[in-house]
Amino acid sequence: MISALILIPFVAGLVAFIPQPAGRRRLLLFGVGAVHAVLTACCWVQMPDAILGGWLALDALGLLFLSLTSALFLAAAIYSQGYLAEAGGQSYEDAEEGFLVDNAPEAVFIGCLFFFLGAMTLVTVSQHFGVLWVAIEATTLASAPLIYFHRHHRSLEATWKYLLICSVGIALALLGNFFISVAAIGPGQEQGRLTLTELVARGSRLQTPWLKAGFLLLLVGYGTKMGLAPMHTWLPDAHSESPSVISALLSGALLNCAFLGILRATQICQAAGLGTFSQDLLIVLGMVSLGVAAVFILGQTDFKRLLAYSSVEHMGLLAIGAGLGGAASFGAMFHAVNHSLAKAALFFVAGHLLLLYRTKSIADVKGVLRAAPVSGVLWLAGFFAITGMPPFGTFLSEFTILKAAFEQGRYAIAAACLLFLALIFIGMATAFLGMTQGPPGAGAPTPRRVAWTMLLPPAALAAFVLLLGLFVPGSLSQLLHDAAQAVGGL
Amino acid sequence: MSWIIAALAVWLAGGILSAAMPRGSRGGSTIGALSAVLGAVLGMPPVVLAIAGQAVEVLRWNWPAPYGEFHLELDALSAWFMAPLLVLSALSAIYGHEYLTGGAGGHERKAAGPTWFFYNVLVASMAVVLLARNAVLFLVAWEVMALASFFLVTFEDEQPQVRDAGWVYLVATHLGTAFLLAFFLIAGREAGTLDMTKWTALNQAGGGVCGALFVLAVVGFGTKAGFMPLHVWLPEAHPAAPSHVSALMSGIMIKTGIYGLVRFLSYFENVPAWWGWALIAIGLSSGVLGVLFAQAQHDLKRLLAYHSVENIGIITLGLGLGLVGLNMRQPVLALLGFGGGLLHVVNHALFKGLLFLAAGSVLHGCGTRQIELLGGLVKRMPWTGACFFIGSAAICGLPPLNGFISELMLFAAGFAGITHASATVSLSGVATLGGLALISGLAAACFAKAFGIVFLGEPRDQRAAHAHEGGWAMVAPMLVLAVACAGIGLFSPWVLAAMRPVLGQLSQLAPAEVAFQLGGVELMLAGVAFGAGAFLLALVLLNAAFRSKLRRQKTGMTVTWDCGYAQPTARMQYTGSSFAQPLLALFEPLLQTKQHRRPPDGLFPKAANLETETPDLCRSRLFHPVFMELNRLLGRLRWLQQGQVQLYVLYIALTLVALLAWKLGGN
Amino acid sequence: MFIDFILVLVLLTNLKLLGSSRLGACIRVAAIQGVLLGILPWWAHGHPAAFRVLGVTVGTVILKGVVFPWLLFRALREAEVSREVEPFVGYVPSLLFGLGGLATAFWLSTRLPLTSVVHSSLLVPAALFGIFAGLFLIISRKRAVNQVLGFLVLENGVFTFGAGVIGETSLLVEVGVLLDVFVAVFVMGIMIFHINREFDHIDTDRLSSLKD
Amino acid sequence: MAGINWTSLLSVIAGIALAPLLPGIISRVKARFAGRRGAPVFQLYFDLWKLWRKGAVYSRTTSWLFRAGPVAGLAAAAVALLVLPFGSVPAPLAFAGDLILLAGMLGLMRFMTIVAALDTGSSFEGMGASREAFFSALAEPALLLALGALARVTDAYSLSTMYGALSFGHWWSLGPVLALTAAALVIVLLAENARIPVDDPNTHLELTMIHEVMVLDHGGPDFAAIQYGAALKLWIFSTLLASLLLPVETGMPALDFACTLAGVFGVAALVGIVESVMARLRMVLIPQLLVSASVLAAVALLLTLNPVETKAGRPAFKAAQAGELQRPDSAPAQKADGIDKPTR
Repeated sequence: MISALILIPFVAGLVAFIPQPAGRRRLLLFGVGAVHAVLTACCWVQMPDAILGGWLALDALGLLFLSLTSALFLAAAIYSQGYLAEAGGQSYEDAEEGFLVDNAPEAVFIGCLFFFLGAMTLVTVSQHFGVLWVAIEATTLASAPLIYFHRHHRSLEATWKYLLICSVGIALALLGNFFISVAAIGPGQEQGRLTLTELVARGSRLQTPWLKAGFLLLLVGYGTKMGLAPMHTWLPDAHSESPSVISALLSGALLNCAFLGILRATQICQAAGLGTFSQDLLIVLGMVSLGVAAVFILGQTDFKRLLAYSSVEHMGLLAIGAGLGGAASFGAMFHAVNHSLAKAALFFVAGHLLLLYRTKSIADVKGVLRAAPVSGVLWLAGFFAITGMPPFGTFLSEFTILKAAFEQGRYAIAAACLLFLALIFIGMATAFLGMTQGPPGAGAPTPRRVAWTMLLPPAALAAFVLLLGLFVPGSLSQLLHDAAQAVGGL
Repeated sequence: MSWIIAALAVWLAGGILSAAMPRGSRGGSTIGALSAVLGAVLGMPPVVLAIAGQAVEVLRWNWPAPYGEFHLELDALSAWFMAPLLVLSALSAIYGHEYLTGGAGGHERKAAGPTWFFYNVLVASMAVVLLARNAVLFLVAWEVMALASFFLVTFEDEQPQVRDAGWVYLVATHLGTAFLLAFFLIAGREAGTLDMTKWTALNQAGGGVCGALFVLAVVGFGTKAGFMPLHVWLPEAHPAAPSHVSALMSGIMIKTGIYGLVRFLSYFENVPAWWGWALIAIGLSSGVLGVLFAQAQHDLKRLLAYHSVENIGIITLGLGLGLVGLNMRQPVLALLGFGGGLLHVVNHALFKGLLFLAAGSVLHGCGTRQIELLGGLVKRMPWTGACFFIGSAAICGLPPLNGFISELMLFAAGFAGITHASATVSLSGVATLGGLALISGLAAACFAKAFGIVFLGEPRDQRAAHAHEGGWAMVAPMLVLAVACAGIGLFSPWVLAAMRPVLGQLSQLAPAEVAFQLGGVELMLAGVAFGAGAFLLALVLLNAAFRSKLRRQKTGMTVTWDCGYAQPTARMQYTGSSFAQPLLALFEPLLQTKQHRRPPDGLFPKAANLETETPDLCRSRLFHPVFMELNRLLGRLRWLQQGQVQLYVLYIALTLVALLAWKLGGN
Repeated sequence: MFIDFILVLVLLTNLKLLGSSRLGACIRVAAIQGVLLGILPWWAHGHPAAFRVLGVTVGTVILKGVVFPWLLFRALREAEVSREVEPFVGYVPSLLFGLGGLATAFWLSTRLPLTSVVHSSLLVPAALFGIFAGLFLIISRKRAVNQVLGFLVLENGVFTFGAGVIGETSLLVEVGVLLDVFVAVFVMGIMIFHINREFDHIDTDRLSSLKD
Repeated sequence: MAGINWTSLLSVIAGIALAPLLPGIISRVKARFAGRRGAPVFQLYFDLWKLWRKGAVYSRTTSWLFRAGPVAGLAAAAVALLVLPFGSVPAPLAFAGDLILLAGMLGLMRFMTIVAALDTGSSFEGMGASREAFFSALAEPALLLALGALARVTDAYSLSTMYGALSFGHWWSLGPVLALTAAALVIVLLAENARIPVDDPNTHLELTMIHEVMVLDHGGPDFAAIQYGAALKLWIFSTLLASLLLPVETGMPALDFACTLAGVFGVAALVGIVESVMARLRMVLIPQLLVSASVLAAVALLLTLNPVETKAGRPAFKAAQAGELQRPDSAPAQKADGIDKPTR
């Protein structure tokens, strides 16, 4: 089962590079997405067995993020049908400067999408820290060409920054792995293996200083990938310059994978009795991320960058949730789900706006509700969802995290969170309301229908978030609880 | 409780149906209005029973959400707020059906379906807010209420000022909710549960914590209720919304803030005195400032909005007096304070709803809300005029109408305080007498202006000259409300009897105790009712006498005797601005009215003009600068993301070194 | 012991990288460093070199000693840039920083107790110093090529440690790591090629149009 | 249900019958000061009778409110008279809080007059209406604070009980308080009844008028109603003031009644004197006068709060007042809640 989950995308990736009519390739994209989703669904029914001697196995934590990845990929696969028809092809008119740029060949796009999916799947199922590292680095390499799909200098710059910064981070994470492996070998002990179960089992016998240093490096390394400030700097560029469908995957799936990497490391710290140590670090980075997000969301002029910074904000919330532990880690898991769905939906709609208005500048997009009602409604719904307004799921998850903060008597943290969230809300409200309401005005787009394949995914995702705000299905909350327990919460 | 559930179901179903209707058809609005009315009717029976003091109805359903439980309770307090909600929502719905389809204010025709969806959702969410006993459920309903009302406020979002109003409202309510989040979470922590029925445990919490909770509650709920200076969204949002929505928002929605505050206070056996004093201070300042700013407005609905601030102040004053009474173990003071406050909640819902509906039909009939352009409407829109007159008299606290009854109880509370031995209690009485008297005097002046300039004299503009009365669907609700205002004013003793359960709940006295303590008050109301009756009798008799007398005399019709000036024109009439000028001049330091004047000069003066505008001081002097400054400070940090990849890698390096030094450098 | 000798050499190569002004020279030094790292495992262990160690060594030497330099030189030719490094920070300050970084590395290493598998007290400082040097190269130099080079040095620093404790990690991971690094550098090379084509230069200070 | 004290209907009848005397007295006093003989004291009666027999002329601008104004005002004044005690003689309708009904009725009267004035659409009457609304808004606190001071002194807030309890003993113990209260009441009286120095009823320049200019358009019976209502209002305030100034309480009601009546006429004369010796204030100064009235009343109240005074001069307070709840059965409980039963 697991092998299938990993191999199918890689094989499909290779197939995608074989010259063939575009239609078939797109069909393949959809098919693989569907199959992958089905397989993942099966994992819900019955947890698959570990393979490679326990190196690759699926636990609650993995299944949670695997499901997110798979669902978002399916949505992206459907969305891409319309997107490639619209913006794909040989050349593409650049939104900002308006000159024609040529696209990367569709084979590369779809192929890399498959590799990306495969790498992310590997991340979610790997129980071995080495494999985890390899997989995460692989996601970087697979996604770089995707960001550079529309070949103009800004996307090039974004890709370069993405590649360099993330590689640096990942390299640090590698050293972290080595340190942990050293930590696993007490003086005169048999050589250690880097599988999670092993390390957790050794628990308190791990060597504290090495473990501390190792976790720290992993945190900085994977934190770079996850977009925790101040290592988040690649994120707004990459998200704003890549095609919207890719931005959705980056923000909704990739960041979670990096978060998973950090969570794995915290699991060890928990086992080694270094819980508070790891949690302090997470909370600090989380607060910084919230603050930075607030700074850049207020007065933001580019709606895709706005969404990117909002991702930084929510990654910060996840870190804080995981850092607070207890009920908050449940909240963090829940929030990861809500954020992925809502943010992906928003990026999809951002794709519509980009197609309709040919600009990313907030000031030039006006009256979406009148110009493109469906996209407008989705855009507004996404806004309320991402800012944690009831009846959307994000409210419940943020509420849970804040509640834990208050329960633990950490009033300063809670107050700061509330303050930053309020500032962020003001910033986003200004942007979104200005875009959606009122008459379309001068920059009104030529009225054209957006393909249903591009409308369906965001609508479905938004509906999911709404549903999660009204009630949380038992199986999901069970899974979330298990995942939270795995990282030392409840 | 099953009735309540049925009502909620009807509201939601009707809302969704009306939204689902095709754009063109009028079916959407019909379904929406019908379901709103039907839901209100369904909800009425249990509410009436609960007000009568019947046992608390409880409903606990499992709600699969973190910490969530679908836990509703209908006790006397909830019912006391539910009743006006049901009445006003139904009436506004009937009114709104014609108002919207009539194309009020000449705004672009748009599908009414979504509006009715949000209307019904708003009503349902308000009901849940009033009934919820689970913090999560309360907050969710609270925010849904804010969202629904936001969409209703921005119904005419093609107008820039409406969009601005929507933004202000959304931000204000969200900031308020942030405080409420903190409030509920701290309270939940102290009480050990989010089940609000168990929050009497807060009595064991430390004084500091309770103080903090009180402050959080005042700020959080006060933002919704519209305490000065948190009221800034109110004068923007109420004029922007369609009038029947303004009626609902001003009549009920801002009261949910009061409800939250009262609900919180009801958990405590003995409250610190300073809570009472704080509420008295807030109430008086909101009342006086609200009515002053109202006096300065030229927009009829904006004027009414500021009067909501004033009346919220009066209600809060009552609550404050009640707290002082509880704290001083003065049951009569407590009962009079709470009683006056709560009765004013209902009264304000009635007459403010009435006034907003009347203002709506003025807008509907003339297409403008500008007081200075109107005039003489009482002859063109007789029903609206009569209703607005009754509403004005009621809101000024004039007998024999309901506004007088609640203010009477507060005045009585003031006297009860004054005649109390301890100097501090008497001080509360002094403040009440002086402040409330000033407020009602100013209110009278303001509504003399509002009614006099808009409805009396000659039309100042073509639009007013060609005004037309709305259909029965718009008139009937106003008439019902007017009758209700008069009814409460005339039959106040029975109303007081109906208040016993809720007052017992608030003052934590045994029913017999309440009945005994209220004896004197009932006597007072009986006297007032007698006086009112006598007044009506005298009015009828005298009127009959005069009419018959004048029928026998010869009466002529002519132009107004303007000191002998033979050709009075409409433009020579006194304007609202000139009517308000002396007051504004006296309170200039508080209001800072701006005057733009072009005085006549030269031998042959050209057209001269004078404009006055009174921007909201709290918004222009307090919030705007604060936000600007904040934005500037944060803007300074934006260089962080200045594009150089080298710098970005430097961040990583510095973070790494810093964390290493922090975590490994120690020990 | 011999391993210390190698580690000292690695330290010196890093210092040389910080100090040298010629791109070509830097690349060659990096190549030497790669070879040194390749042979490091031979002395890293008490027990005789196993087959897998041999494999890893060969892989390392080929990649870091031959392939990467070749890639970089090719990128240079493509971009036909002048051979100057064009630093933000001058060479002498760079060297001074190098000394500071070295001191920091040693200080940090004192925080980490020696274990049976870390056979030399120089191992941790050398690794950390390599990382610092790499980061510093990325930060202080303008050229995209320089940054790839810096990344390589950073990677080498990590690898120094990895090679030192290679016994503890498994072959599959080793291979995966090498593969990843290879692909990373390869893709970076491609990017440099594109950058050059887009801007006719590889100064990354022009690559800063995306900002807030 | 509050009981009606039928024996005290006499005072109401007195008010209805004698109110028109007061303006006559005032003008007579003024005439004497001016060295004229002046109009007969009963002038107003003649005027009212004449007006009542006249017809009326209405402006086409006006609506039913214009006709309703005078009538409603008169009715309100009559009801206000119902709760007005006459010296120590209680009012027919007496209950705790009746003074608020009094204030309310006067407010209603004022509101109706203002509305009726605005109904004509005349700029002059609008001006008068504006001033009336403005000044009465400022006078309202003064009146209630003054009554509050009396309530504090007499430890009750039913007019009849208050004035019933008031005695020269209070003047002895709390002279300053009562003096300040009286001063405040005087100012309120002058303001509310459109008297110099606030308003000049018989100037010839409408620009300077307040009350008179509002009723320019009324004629015939309507104007009679307004005049009569104004007289009743003056009667009410004079009674409030007179009963405070000389709170006689001899055993026999007849004597008390006579004294108070004399007091009322005395107040009217006082007003006449004030009008003769003072000039009308400039409009801008009137607010200061009214605010100062409120200040006087407030000071009076604060003086009563002074614990020393309460101890020394006012045995009126019972321990029950300070106190914790009374059981229904205990007798003083009836007063413990600060609400007292109607006096019979």
